Amino acid sequence: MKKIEAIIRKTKFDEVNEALHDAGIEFYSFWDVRGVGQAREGRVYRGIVYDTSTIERIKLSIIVRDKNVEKTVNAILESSRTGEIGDGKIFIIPIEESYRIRTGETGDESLYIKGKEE
Amino acid sequence: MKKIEAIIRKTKFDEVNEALHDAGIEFYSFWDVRGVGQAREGRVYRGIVYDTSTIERIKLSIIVRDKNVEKTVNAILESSRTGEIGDGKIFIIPIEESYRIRTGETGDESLYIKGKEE
Amino acid sequence: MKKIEAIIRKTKFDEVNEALHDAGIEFYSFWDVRGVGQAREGRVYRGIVYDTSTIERIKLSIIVRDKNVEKTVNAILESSRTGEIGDGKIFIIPIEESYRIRTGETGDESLYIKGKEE
Amino acid sequence: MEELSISINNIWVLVATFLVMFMQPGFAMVEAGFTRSKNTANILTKNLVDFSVGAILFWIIGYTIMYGESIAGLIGTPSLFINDNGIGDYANKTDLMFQTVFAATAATIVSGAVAERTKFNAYIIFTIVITVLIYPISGHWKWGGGWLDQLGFLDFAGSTIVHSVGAWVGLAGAIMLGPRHGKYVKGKAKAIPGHNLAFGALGVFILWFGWFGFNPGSQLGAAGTENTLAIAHIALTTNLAAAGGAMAALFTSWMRYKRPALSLALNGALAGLVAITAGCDIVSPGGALIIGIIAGIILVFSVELFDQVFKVDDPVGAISVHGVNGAFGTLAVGLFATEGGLFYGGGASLLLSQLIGVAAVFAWAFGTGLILFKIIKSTIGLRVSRRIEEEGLDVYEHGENAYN
Amino acid sequence: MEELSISINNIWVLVATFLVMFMQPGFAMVEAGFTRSKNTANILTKNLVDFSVGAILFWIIGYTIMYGESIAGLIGTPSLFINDNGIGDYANKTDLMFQTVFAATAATIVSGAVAERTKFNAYIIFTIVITVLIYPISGHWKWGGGWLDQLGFLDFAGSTIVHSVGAWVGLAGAIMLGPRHGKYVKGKAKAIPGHNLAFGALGVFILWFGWFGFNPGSQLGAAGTENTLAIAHIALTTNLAAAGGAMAALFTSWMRYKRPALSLALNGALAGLVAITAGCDIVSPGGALIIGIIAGIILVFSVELFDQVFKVDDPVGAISVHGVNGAFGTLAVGLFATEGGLFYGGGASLLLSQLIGVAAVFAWAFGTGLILFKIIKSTIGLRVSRRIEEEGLDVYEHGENAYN
Amino acid sequence: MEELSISINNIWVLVATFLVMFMQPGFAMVEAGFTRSKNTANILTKNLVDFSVGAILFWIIGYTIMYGESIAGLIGTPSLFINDNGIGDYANKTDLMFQTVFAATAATIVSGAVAERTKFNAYIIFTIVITVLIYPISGHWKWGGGWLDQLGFLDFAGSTIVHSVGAWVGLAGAIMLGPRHGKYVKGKAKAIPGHNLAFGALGVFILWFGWFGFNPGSQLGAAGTENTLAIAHIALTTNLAAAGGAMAALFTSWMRYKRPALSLALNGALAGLVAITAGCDIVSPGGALIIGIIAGIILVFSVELFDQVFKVDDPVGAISVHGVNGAFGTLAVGLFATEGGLFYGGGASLLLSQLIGVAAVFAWAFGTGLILFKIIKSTIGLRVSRRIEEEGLDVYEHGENAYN
Ligand SMILES: Nc1ncnc2c1ncn2[C@@H]1O[C@H](COP(=O)(O)OP(=O)(O)O)[C@@H](O)[C@H]1O
Ligand SMILES: Nc1ncnc2c1ncn2[C@@H]1O[C@H](COP(=O)(O)OP(=O)(O)O)[C@@H](O)[C@H]1O
Ligand SMILES: Nc1ncnc2c1ncn2[C@@H]1O[C@H](COP(=O)(O)OP(=O)(O)O)[C@@H](O)[C@H]1O
Repeated sequence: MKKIEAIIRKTKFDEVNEALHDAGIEFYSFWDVRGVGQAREGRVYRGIVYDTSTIERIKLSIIVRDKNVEKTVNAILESSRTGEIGDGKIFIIPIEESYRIRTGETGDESLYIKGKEE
Repeated sequence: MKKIEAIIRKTKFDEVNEALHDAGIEFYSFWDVRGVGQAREGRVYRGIVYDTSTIERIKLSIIVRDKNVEKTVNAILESSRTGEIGDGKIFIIPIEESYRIRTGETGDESLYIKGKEE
Repeated sequence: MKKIEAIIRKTKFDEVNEALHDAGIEFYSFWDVRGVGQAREGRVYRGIVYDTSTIERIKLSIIVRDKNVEKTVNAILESSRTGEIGDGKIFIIPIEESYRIRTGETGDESLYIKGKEE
Repeated sequence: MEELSISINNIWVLVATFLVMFMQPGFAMVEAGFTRSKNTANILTKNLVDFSVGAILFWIIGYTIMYGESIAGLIGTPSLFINDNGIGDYANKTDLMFQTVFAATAATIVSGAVAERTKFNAYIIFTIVITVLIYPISGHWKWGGGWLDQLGFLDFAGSTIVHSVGAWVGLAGAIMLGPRHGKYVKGKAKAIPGHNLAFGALGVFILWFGWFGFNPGSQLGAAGTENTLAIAHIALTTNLAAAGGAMAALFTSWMRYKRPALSLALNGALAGLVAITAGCDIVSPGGALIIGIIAGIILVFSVELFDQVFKVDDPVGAISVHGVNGAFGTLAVGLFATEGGLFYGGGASLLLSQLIGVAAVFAWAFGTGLILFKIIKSTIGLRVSRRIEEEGLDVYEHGENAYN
Repeated sequence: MEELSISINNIWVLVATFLVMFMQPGFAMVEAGFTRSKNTANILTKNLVDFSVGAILFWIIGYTIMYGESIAGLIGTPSLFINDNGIGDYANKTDLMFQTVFAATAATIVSGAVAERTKFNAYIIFTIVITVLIYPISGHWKWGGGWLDQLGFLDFAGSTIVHSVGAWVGLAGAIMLGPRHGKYVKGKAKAIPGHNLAFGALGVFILWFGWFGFNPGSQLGAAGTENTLAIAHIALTTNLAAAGGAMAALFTSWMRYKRPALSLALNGALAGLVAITAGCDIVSPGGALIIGIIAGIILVFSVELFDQVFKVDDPVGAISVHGVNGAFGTLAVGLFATEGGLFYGGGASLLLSQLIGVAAVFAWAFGTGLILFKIIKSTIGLRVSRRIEEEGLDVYEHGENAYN
Repeated sequence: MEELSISINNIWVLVATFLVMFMQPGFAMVEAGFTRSKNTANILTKNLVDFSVGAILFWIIGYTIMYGESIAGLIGTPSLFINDNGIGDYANKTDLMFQTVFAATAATIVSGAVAERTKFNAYIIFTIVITVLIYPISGHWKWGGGWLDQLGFLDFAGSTIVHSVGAWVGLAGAIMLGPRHGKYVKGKAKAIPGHNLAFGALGVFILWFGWFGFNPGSQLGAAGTENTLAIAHIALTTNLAAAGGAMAALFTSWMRYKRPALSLALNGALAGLVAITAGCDIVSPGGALIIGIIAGIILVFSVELFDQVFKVDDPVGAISVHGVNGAFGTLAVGLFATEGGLFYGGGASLLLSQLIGVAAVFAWAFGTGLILFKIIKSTIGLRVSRRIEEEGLDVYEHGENAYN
């Protein structure tokens, strides 16, 4: 199992979501973060210039079985790219164990729905 | 050291918090996330159906010493279950190092309070 | 590559941000979290005492090349300390792979800008 | 009456009508702010519905049930779809409008007490019943010239007739519904903080502003020396009581809970306003201030009592603000009225009438409320399912979130 | 006229002016609430600009273009910087103020329809043109005594003359701009929910309140029996139509989309208000309620039509609320006017005048709007770059975020 | 005076009173919006407190200190708990109410300048002193018929007497408190953006609306030709100055900082309103517009000056809006007054009186302010601890968060 963390543009979320669904990845969490990176925009508040580098981003956290890592990464890569600075990053992190709270299932089993697994 | 990431229902937070305290886990962070999963609810905005799968969840991030992993997981599992779809997940992630900013302590030491350790 | 997760005081963010820039760390993400820890403050809502332990914190997530881990940790440690309870924590987590969405670059390369690398 | 006097009265009552209408967003902001963000769209929709339903039904029938020719002092003779171009001290249609916004106030009070767990269709039904039956009938008893009026019961702008009626129905609703999930855990009350006290504060200031229509407007005239003095006096007593209520609740919470609580001070201002509403015309400025201060103190203890002892879950404090303090304010008339009040040597007879009025209206509103909610509960159901309550009424009942 | 009557009229129109001015935060809250948080500072700045620009330019020249001596019934004779201490039924400067806040209302409607993608400098330019040319000229046709007035066209407080004008210009703008990125994906409309429906609801309640200045104020007098009856009647019809519109939209959305939608009910209240504006003085209370109900139903279908069929992206529903229902309300006068209306045996001649007026104003406002936006588009440009639109106009156009 | 004239005046002044009272949520929203969310409950509580304290204490004693029989032109003869049923041009109690809401305005201005770091108990104490001493005494100098009035000093509705007084006390407070932590780092000013500019914009629109009570209401009458013309004129000049201020600040910030800033345009509207308050009755519409425009320009530079050069930390810009522009507006009367102004050939004598008035009130308000804050600082303390400031006053001072 791996955790795939992706930081994407807010405006790309719908497309990424669709691409993930098309790739069969239907379980994940996401939240708003602010990104510090190359993309910058000056702000002025009451005459004081400030905060030249934080931009709103969405962070996705997707835990997948090893065999699904590649297609997940590809789905995100393809759907979230604009080619302009600030497109974001994808990181892969090892996961040691996973539990489904509802059933107590552990391991790979906890990540897909029995019967529905492709 | 392990990081325990749990995604739970917002409404279960108080119970989980209490269960964790009862289990002696008194340090962690949490924030609001939106979950994509099996639990879905249709939304209609001005006649357009949309967003059929994101639900508000709370994500807990708890770093614990190896010996505390099991009891933490159990505390969460027991206190956050409703048995209905959408109860959430728990993931275990390896941690290589930990620092307490205030004192500069590292390793296991940074995770408990000396003298108060059970 | 490592992921450095730091939980700091909201009020220390500007200083940490500056320290990171000074250390050459210019890419990261952050978001608001609530922390459960030793720092507590009583709240009373309409006569009911409650919520004695959650405090607003900021969480930074910084993925860096191995060689930069130390200086990043030091930059945060030094700039975010007040010495009072509640200063927060830093955790190091292994990263297996990293992609830059814009270019598709992977590995260390995805974490710095060619030509600008010190 | 002279034509221009009528014009002056008419302007006054219309402007007051607009101010009272503007209390609706005040209620909406208070109720939204004091509840959780997952139910914001729901509570706003309810506020929109109760004002709209009130506007339509009070015109169709409610007004005549309240003000139609009295049948035995108990109820007015109903007639439908009034379109009356008559003029008394001011235009009859102005009166219809003024009374309509009062009716809507009574109805909207209920939504706060039953917030965050009531089915939307059930809400619509009981709002209708309140608007066309519960409110106009007890209203008739006093303002329609019914039996309470003949008894000598005094309630100038409706501490009891408007505010308490709404609150006692709300009390019946809160009891029949039971508390929100998570409100009482192992018998102990838990705090469920409102999601936006800035909305709460904005709402209270709006209500305070609107109350200058509610009370001075209830003089129903502005022309002539008597009216001129009266509306100035009423504006003053209203303002002093509100200020007294806010400060008293603030300091009471400060002493009792160690912290000066905004949420209680806000409720305290409303408590003062509700309490002065009955006697704003016949108490002195000093009397008004004292009434307000007592109201603010009562508010804090009443909230604690209902919340922690009676375990009636009233998310916005509507029962304490409008019910308890409506009753207190009405009784206070019997004490503080400069003519007839106990403290001014008027004896206990006025106080007794006030007591009868308060009790009768409580019995009526709470009683019919219980019956009403019981019927709804055993037919279409009163409360949303646990899952809907936990995930939020906005998504499940309305398909829309307030915040995105 | 008697001096005191003038004083009374003057108070009335001034108070109405203040209420109409207060519709500005109503619009601001509705437009901010129904759009995304990344564009909130932008839309608020636009609202501040259009009211300020309107206040200044309508005084400098707009007022006389609208109300100056008529040139062939088409346009008033302009004169600059009026400072007229005359008095008619009330002070002439009071009239200037009242007309100014109406002009600002027309201008502000546009900002909703073109929200979240328009360049700020372009916005300032077309707001100026609307305020000094588009609005006062068609306004002159009716209220300046121009050709539409002579034709017998009726529009009491401006369903067409104010609301539709703004909306048809907005329609031209929305078409010339094209939809927001992400609004239509593969030809299918996507939901882009507003970020704060609590602001939306607050805004609608404020507008409802302000409308009691807009409609009853347009009687332009309060002294004497006729005025007294008229303003009471107008307040009543206005309120009934608003309530009817809110409820009709709520239930229509409930039946059509399975959920009672707050956002549509809010728009429905406004639709009812816009629709009754033309005929609030000459329809019966029952007629007003029916007009409001129809307006609420039309609203839901119109929003769907423009959004999903015509694919015109109007984030706040301004075209359906102010344009379509402005037209409907104006036509409804031809049907529901108790004197001259088709349903009251008045024949079709009034309806025909109404139709001509609606069509002429549509042609004027939409036509000049298209030309105006075309010119701006091919000179300084109308729309922000994709990146700015995606990251938010607040940061890029104003350097400030609304929320921090 | 004729009875109906009195009734008309009375209505006018009461309605104006209500509008000025409604400025309280305007201030509350501006101050909450321009500061950080961790201090929102605190600032809202302060606003509630200063209005409540003002309402109570101005009735108990403040009013007579200001308007009691003059002692040597310096202070009125105090008397307690007035309950005066007299009538002049309107009811005496109406006058009490009108003056009370003005007093509360002065007090509330201070809270913005000292926001986000002041101890709550200290705040209560200095609010009391401002309401019963600082404001009524300098108020007496002009409006109580004191020495400034006899000097020929003009300040129609209180640019200096109300707004500057509040701001100069605020300036003393901001200096004595020192800047918020993190405001100046290594001698450089840092931006601490307000948490909700939508609240800020709502607040400014509410204030603009309320100002139609503040200025036209200060005519203190509406009956008769003179009053009719005056209030219409005042409404016009008030509106033009506000619009001019908003636009001037917008364009000034645009040119100076490359971006049209909402936060400064909002302050600019208020700057225009404050500046026109002194002369709204005796400057021409064109003069009003120019005064507003200059005020808007001054505002931007003044904010920069205090923030970056003087390093006085005034989170909401109260000193620049109410202090600097209050002074400017008062002086501008000496230039723009159509009778007696320098630009209208009236010579420099009026300007001189204005200068003396501005200087005297500055000395009084700033001086007593410094003493007051010094005393508080060395007794109970003025400023919260660093930890409380950093974590937020809401939790530590009130035990409640505004947002949950
Ligand atoms: N090393 C990193 N650690 C955490 N987040 C990062 C890192 N690098 C980039 N990000 C996130 O990705 C976003 C986009 O990165 P940026 O450098 O601006 O563009 P690009 O990846 O196209 O060169 C940043 O705003 C930040 O949120
Ligand atoms: N693979 C995953 N990666 C990240 N988050 C997940 C994953 N699977 C589930 N979640 C989170 O857990 C929540 C509950 O999961 P869901 O599938 O709806 O119910 P259940 O776990 O009961 O089958 C989701 O809303 C989502 O936030
Ligand atoms: N084990 C942990 N896992 C996750 N977050 C933690 C952990 N320990 C502390 N934190 C975070 O760090 C913050 C500060 O910790 P706290 O114990 O209050 O102070 P200190 O580290 O100075 O002893 C907490 O509020 C919490 O957000």
